[in-house]
Amino acid sequence: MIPGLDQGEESMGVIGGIDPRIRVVAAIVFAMAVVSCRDMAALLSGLAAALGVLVLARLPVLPTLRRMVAMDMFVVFILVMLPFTMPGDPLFEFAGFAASRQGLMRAVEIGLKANAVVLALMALVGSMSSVTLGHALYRLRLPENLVHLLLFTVRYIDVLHQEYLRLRIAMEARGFQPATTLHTMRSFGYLVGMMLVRALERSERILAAMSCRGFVGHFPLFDAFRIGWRDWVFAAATVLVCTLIVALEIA
Amino acid sequence: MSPLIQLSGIHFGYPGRPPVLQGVDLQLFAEERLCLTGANGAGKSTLFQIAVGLLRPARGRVVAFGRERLGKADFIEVKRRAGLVFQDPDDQLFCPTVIEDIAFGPLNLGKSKDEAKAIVGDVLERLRLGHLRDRITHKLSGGEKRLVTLAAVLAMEPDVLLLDEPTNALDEPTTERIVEILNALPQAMIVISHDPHFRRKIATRTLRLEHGVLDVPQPRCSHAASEGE
Amino acid sequence: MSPLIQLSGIHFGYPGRPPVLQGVDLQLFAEERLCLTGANGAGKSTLFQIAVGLLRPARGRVVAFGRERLGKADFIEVKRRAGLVFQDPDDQLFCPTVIEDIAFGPLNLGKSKDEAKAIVGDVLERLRLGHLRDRITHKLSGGEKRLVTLAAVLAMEPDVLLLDEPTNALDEPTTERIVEILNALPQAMIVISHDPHFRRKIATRTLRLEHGVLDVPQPRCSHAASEGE
Amino acid sequence: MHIVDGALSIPVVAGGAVLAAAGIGLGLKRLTIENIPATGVLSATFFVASLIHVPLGPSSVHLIMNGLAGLVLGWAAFPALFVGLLLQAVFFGFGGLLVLGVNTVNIALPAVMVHYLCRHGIGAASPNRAMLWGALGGALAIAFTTAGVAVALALTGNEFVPAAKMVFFAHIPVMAIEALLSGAAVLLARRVKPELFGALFQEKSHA
Ligand SMILES: Nc1ncnc2c1ncn2[C@@H]1O[C@H](COP(=O)(O)OP(=O)(O)OP(=O)(O)O)[C@@H](O)[C@H]1O
Ligand SMILES: Nc1ncnc2c1ncn2[C@@H]1O[C@H](COP(=O)(O)OP(=O)(O)OP(=O)(O)O)[C@@H](O)[C@H]1O
Ligand SMILES: [Mg+2]
Ligand SMILES: [Mg+2]
Repeated sequence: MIPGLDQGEESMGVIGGIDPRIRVVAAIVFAMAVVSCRDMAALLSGLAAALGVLVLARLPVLPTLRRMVAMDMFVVFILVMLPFTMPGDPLFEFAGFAASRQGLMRAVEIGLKANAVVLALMALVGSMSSVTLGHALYRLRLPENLVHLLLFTVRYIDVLHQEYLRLRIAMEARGFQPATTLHTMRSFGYLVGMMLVRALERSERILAAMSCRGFVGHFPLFDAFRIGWRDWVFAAATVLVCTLIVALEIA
Repeated sequence: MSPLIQLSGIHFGYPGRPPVLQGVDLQLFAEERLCLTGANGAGKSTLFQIAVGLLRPARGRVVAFGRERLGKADFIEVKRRAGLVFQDPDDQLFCPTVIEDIAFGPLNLGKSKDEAKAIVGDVLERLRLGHLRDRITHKLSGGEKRLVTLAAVLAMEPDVLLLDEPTNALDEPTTERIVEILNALPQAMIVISHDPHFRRKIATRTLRLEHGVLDVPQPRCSHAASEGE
Repeated sequence: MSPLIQLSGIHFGYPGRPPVLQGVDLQLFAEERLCLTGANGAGKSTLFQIAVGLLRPARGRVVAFGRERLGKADFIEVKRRAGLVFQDPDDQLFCPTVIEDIAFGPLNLGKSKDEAKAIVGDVLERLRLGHLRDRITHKLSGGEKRLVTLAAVLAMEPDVLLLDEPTNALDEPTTERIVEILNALPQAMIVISHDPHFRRKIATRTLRLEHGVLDVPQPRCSHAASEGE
Repeated sequence: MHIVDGALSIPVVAGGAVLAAAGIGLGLKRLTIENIPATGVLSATFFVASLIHVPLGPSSVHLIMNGLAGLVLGWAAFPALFVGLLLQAVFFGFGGLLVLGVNTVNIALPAVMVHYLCRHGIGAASPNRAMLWGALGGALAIAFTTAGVAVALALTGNEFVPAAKMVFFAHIPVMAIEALLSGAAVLLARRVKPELFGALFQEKSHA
């Protein structure tokens, strides 16, 4: 299993007991609230709220925080550049370039928002299995074909990842060590190409299996979602927290 | 008694490849558990696909459930009544959860959602797999996947079973479990297997596919002599 | 004479699974053809991966080519000198054509393109596979794939061969071919095989992996009594 | 190249969401129910490919392969790559939630553009020519993606412009890597299974 993906099947904890649809909507509402703020106190309480949800979701804390902090290198680069590219009151100088207070604040603001949203997303939605996510999105009226595409993708990620690992091991056994060389790029390209070819052939077998079971153009989706009083309590709490964050901003 | 499935003089080759089947004759009668063996690439899986109409033979006749089957429409009924279990369970378990996968067939046969659910419950109970009902298919172990693909096919209440290496890469307890299940099923079946010990436990008859034709196998090993009839 | 490969007290288990190897001892000497057998899932393929450092044992020592091997760097030389042929050729063949696939190993060893080509030609000729040189790997037959994976490993000029079920359900002519090739090779080798007839034709010694340890096998089959020493 | 939440202005985020929804809608419209298994399995393959780290000097980059995805999937690349980005955001914390639309457009629109620019070249009689077109597609897709990211940042505020320019130039080696990999992948597929490009997702305009 790929670390991170699908760790939350039948996850327990308070969050695990909440209806998946509510969790998805809560993540979106929370993200909107946090992103609309600029005030430090509001953003910090947003991050604190996300940390609280993380604890309630019983996800492994350290790996999740590590994932939260990890960003694309180019985002990190842009954040580091901001103090120097944004005009404003000079704060300090580095290698002859002046850094502005406004730029620094902007970078911190973006960092806080990004981390709070991602953390809440992982805790609320990442703590359900990808299949449950698919079912929830279907019930939230995402197009049916998109949901089936999502479910087919998650169904085969693990199968193909295992295939990839076996091929990689076999490559290593023949002395392959990735480096920045043409040989490496060609080998990786062949690897990806071969996996695509096999994926297509597998999909032909899947289609054959479907026709053997009388496929008539529809995939079943069963779920047992039911909204109870806990879910309403959780929804109310989410609205309350988001209101508080926005109130801090306005104040 | 007339055979449930009868293949005669089947010839087949994949485009641009040497021929795979060169005159296969096969008859399956009620209550038989016919085992097929043969080297990798001999064409065993290909033969199954021809029997249910996924592939069309270059020459030869397929008679199934009392009628010769020719066009695509003819084979719709054959696919329904002959439950084919694929060699790789990952090719067959394509729905996200076990209950959805097993219900896939019955729903396609026009059952309502509730009827389908009842069938799923029933099949899982018969195979003592009730605990797997809501599990996510891609997180099942290899043995569990195998058993669920079997359940998914049984849910369609087929008259004949075609099993492609059902014990491939299974441990001994799961293999035993499958032996038990198969021996208890009323359906006639054709089972592809490389494992002589497994074959000995279930087969009422064994054939070997070699050089494109089916033949009674020559025992090579003293303990294999008890195979066949 | 000191062994080429020596494993002592190897313990291993995959995370979250019962232990697979529980104190395996094994020595391979020059010119030996040591056969390993054992049930499905006994841990034979796992043992090979440990021997070349693709997996790290929980406990136990790996001594290869006269030195104990500990870190990742140590095993680079082992991987080069011990040619591992995988159980499923499809796990090993990823280049479009046979010539490219066989050249992959020599190129990894730092050979130039021309040197690699010369090696490929040479290896294919030795195995009498010259006609496959420009074929598409993906479209080879099962037996041809097997022979090409063997050629790909021989192209690295290993000192020792580790072959995982090289005749797995191949037809008899191809099996005979492999017997011939293996018996003509100068390298010491460890060969995993379920087939007693094949083992009898090539083995100088046979061991059985059972309950996580290696042992001299108890013959179950009359003709298998001649196995071992 | 996943932008995070909080960096972009609200109009940019909203515009990205609308464009992404339109693209996904167009992709889904061309996707018959029989094509969903193939699209899903290929989408899973691209997801796994994105886990491959390719060494770049002392550091490493992970693959995007959106050019190749466009060549293989056509418009279906939009929903397929959206699914991948959604999974990465939810389970790996990579990217963000509200910016999912912008990120989808930045990754998937170049895929579709490459599809129209290079698809005919992939069908060239000689596999080597096809490889060159594949390489071009791989490089173009990354160039377009980086340009898309730069545009999104520039529309948000002038303070991002210098960084966006530098990001573009910093990605030139990545373009080279993706070009080489996509070229090799196309070469392999052309020799092994040319149907990978075409049969399944035949565009109406090509048919
Ligand atoms: N879709 C295909 N296109 C082209 N050739 C194929 C295809 N499927 C199978 N073959 C080839 O046809 C031959 C017979 O394949 P088949 O899968 O029927 O063998 P099998 O007896 O089931 O083998 P195994 O024991 O490995 O499952 C093999 O040589 C195989 O490579
Ligand atoms: N990557 C893996 N992760 C977890 N478990 C594994 C992995 N690879 C193998 N196993 C398990 O470890 C055990 C030993 O596997 P191994 O492949 O070594 O057996 P083997 O003796 O080679 O069997 P076979 O004869 O079927 O090839 C099996 O139970 C297998 O399911
Ligand atoms: Mg088969
Ligand atoms: Mg093995």
